[in-house]
Amino acid sequence: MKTKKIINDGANAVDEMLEGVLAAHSAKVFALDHSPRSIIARDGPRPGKVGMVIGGGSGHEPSFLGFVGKGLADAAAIGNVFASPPPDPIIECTKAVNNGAGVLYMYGNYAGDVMNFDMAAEMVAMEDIEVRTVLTTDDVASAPADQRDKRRGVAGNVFVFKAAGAACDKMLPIDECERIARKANDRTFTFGVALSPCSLPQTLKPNFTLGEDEMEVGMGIHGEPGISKEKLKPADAITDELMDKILDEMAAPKGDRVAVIVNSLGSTPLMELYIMMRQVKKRLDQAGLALHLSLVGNYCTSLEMAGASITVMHLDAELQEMIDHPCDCAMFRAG
Amino acid sequence: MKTKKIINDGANAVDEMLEGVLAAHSAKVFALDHSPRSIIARDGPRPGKVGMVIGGGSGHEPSFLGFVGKGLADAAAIGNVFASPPPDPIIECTKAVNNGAGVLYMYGNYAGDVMNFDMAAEMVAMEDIEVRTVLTTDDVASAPADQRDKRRGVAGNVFVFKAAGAACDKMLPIDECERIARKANDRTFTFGVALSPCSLPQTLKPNFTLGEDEMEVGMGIHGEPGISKEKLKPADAITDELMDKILDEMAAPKGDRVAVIVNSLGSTPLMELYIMMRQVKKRLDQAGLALHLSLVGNYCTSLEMAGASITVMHLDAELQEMIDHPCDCAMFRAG
Amino acid sequence: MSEITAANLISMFAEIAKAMAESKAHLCELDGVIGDADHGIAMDLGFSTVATNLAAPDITAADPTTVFNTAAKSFLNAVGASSGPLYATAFMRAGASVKGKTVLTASDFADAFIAMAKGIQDRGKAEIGDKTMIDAWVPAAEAVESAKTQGASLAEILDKAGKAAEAGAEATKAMIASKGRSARLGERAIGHIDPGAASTAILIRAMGKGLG
Amino acid sequence: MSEITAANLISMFAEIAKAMAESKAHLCELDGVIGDADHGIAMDLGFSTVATNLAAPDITAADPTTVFNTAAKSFLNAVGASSGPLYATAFMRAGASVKGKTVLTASDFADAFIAMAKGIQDRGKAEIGDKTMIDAWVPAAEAVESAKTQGASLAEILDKAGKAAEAGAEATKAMIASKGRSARLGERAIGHIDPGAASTAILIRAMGKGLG
Ligand SMILES: Nc1ncnc2c1ncn2[C@@H]1O[C@H](COP(=O)(O)OP(=O)(O)O)[C@@H](O)[C@H]1O
Ligand SMILES: Nc1ncnc2c1ncn2[C@@H]1O[C@H](COP(=O)(O)OP(=O)(O)O)[C@@H](O)[C@H]1O
Ligand SMILES: [Mg+2]
Ligand SMILES: [Mg+2]
Ligand SMILES: [Mg+2]
Ligand SMILES: [Mg+2]
Repeated sequence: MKTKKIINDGANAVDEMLEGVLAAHSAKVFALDHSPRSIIARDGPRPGKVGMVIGGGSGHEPSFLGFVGKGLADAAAIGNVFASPPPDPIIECTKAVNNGAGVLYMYGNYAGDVMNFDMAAEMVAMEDIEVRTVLTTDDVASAPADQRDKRRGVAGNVFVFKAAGAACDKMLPIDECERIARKANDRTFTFGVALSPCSLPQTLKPNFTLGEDEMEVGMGIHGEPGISKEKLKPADAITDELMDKILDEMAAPKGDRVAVIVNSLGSTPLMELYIMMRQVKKRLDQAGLALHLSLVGNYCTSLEMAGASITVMHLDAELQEMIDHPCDCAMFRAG
Repeated sequence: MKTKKIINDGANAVDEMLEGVLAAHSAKVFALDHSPRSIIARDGPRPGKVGMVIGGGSGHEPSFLGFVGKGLADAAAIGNVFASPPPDPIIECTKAVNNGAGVLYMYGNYAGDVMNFDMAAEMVAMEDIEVRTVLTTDDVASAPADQRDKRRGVAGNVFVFKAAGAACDKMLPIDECERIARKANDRTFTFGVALSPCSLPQTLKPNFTLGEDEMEVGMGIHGEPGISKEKLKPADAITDELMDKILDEMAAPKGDRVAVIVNSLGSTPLMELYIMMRQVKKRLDQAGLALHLSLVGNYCTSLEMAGASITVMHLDAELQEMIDHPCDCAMFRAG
Repeated sequence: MSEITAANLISMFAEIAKAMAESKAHLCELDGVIGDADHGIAMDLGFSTVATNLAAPDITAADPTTVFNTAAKSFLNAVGASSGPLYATAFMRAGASVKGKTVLTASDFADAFIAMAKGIQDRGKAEIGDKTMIDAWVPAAEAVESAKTQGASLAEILDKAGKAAEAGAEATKAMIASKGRSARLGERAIGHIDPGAASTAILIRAMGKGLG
Repeated sequence: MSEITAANLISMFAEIAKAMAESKAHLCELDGVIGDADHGIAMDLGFSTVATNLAAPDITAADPTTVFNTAAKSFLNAVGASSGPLYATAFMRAGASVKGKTVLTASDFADAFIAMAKGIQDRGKAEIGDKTMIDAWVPAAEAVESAKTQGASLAEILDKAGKAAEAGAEATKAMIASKGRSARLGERAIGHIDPGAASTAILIRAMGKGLG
């Protein structure tokens, strides 16, 4: 049985999606003529500003291209579904947003992305563009706490990118932008569960299987298996399991402030996310943490996968300022 | 087989969702102490302003409660899943937003909503609150064009509410607010398809069945059957079928401007919506119509139903001004 | 039962609640075909709330009108939807028709029943043949009327009403809807029983049982 | 085949493209278990693009290095992902190793093959036992090396390479991954073949067929 999707030829899904994005959001973003998978902010890159290039595979919308715009990323390099972009569009993004102050690469920590972005960085270095790379590693499910650099980047991207994008928008020098980006990543924690699979547009076949009453704890945003399969539990119990781990790792002192994302992996609707949000708030209250800001909805998806993740960012005064900084992107406005 | 959902007891889903919404968006909205299903904008109701009350069943999030806020609705009355709210929360909303300039009721044209809102209107009339009611009837699938008043209100709500909310926010008198609301509705057309069903949280059973390769054209946002079952077609063909009908009814002269919503019914991801958007733009170009604004995403959903709808609003100078007017709601910011 | 007290009415609503709980899945299924699949949920939730509110200790001393009014308000606020205002209006009218009485005769109850059907018609403005619960309520009310005229017992009256409602519900199968959610379905509604008509028949049967 | 021309290499890539098209679903399935289910799509898309670009009329006059470099760039830009940089590096290294030659001997090709394996190791920094395509490439390169030393024919060399790669791929079943997407899986990866190792074996077999 094939998954039903509103697509034409699955092989063209990414390029056709991009055409639609450009049609809908031409006021905010454009694609480079000579590199149609390089999406650039109309308002953002400017003299003296550190350029910020994000990117990754498609299928995670609004990540990554939806976060291109004033106050956030200057450009996104777009890959095939669940596949890192090759170096070329990354290089073209880099050149398009380089204004002499250096360029920050930010993306999730996946082998493919690392290889492709590193190749791009090597090549633009030959043209004397200074590139700094900050990988996001917010997924607590993907490696033990003492191997943080092995972890994947998932929905926490949104906060980490947002903080870094604000630093760039405030015209801070590249050292500062990099420092803030790293701090944002260090203080951001995500954990999620998947309830049902998604299908790639080219195959229309579910990319994994789960029993009728099972959920996958720690599922990756490409359907990579997680930590364990468990019996589906009530929303409060799921939220507790995720928050236990996050709060434990975050170890935030009472009175501190946090920002939260309750993120749908694709098909889990707002009703369920807000039911989780209710329990997130209870847990924060119990931990004596103040909820500064919440995003609830589709932020980092896996096509139509069912499930959700919780992200908590442990704020300090600086990160709070960055998170509150306005941004105006194709698919995301804040501040 | 039961649908997997992240919920606790399905019977509490709506109230728990509301708690989560209030936790996440306490800066924007609050619930009345004595009527927890009456959600009120913190910034909105003010002396001399026409109050605007929207409402309907739950399960359509971000409709309706997500559209409460400065510049849009002043209050939403919340019903059970797919069920109109009873008169009580509507009455309480009305009293909370009444500032002596009258109150506008706006909601989709469904038998249940009409009966409940009418009962509420009768009761507040006894307290000398002037109520005007404008039903949304944008769903072209739900009755022939010459029986417009029999049509349902679906995703076009967003534009119609937005226009009316802007009129109220501009402190126009109730006659003007009503006139603009009616004009907005008259010029808004929605048509959609469903690819797979949703399940009510209380039953966890799919609320209709569709064959493996079928889609339901004109499906209602509660899973009410539509015009016809058809074989699933490519995205461009689906979009053409929807746009043919919309453009035909709209009969807009070349050079006019339109606003568009490509709306997910729940689980259809952004990739598919933007693929549709691409073809919408082509059709508008062919018709000589300028795309003034596009919303692509989850605006009026049916829990986790798969499918999408296209809404086109035929702008004139006045409606364009209303659509561009800023609003700042719990789940929607624009302008 | 020759005289109906408030307590009997409370038992009647408890019986209705039981019947709706049992029919919940079935009514949702019927509604799934031509509506939004929630009618069983609405009826179950509505009548279980009615039964709970009528089990409150301060109700026991109430008169029939108070029981009907409490039922009306409870049902309305728990349910909303289409069924909320329809049933709420029915029970309010029943309450009004027996106003001032502490016990009801079979004939009083028949009048209350007829007032209920009238209330639903007034609220929903549906006609016979529109494929709504009216197609069960109207023949049932007619059966009640003629049985009353013939001086039938309460049990006989309600049995005839139940039969008429069941036949009416069955007859909706052949109809095209023109009110409610299924009004947009056209010919596709043919062959399917209207869920509200089906719940009406169940309700009337449970009335008979509860007052039996 | 004792001498390999650019045209032969072009046929070889066509053969690889054919094999990957046939194995697309199988490779996606393998990747679905421990990765993100797209490896077959990447390999099919990558090599079909390579084959298309190598079928362009202006390529026919090219030397082996140009063929390898064109393959590298085409594959990389079509695919991205993990496999893009890995295979692109492999083909670039192969191109570099035969630089200046217009026809290749079996020994030249063996050197190119060994350079490919080395390139993938350099790019991905994976070790034997990490449960990646390296577990197929390294034993295959060793087999090529020893066959070459023994003066084996091209057909023999590639047959030994294919056998070694197949055995290497099979051996990944027993491994815990420590590179790539499945590195997070721990013990749950045991029992499943690494998709990249599987595609490596298919690729090497197709090389043999294409140059046979
Ligand atoms: N105007 C009306 N008059 C009488 N009955 C109606 C009317 N509209 C709807 N109904 C009845 O209501 C039933 C549906 O009730 P329910 O499913 O609880 O509400 P909703 O349609 O709001 O989901 C229909 O089957 C029909 O019998
Ligand atoms: N660092 C690495 N070194 C060698 N091979 C690797 C490395 N990382 C991943 N691979 C190989 O890539 C394969 C997956 O490729 P593919 O599915 O195309 O890319 P992605 O993992 O980006 O989806 C793995 O099965 C593994 O053999
Ligand atoms: Mg991939
Ligand atoms: Mg309903
Ligand atoms: Mg219903
Ligand atoms: Mg893969």
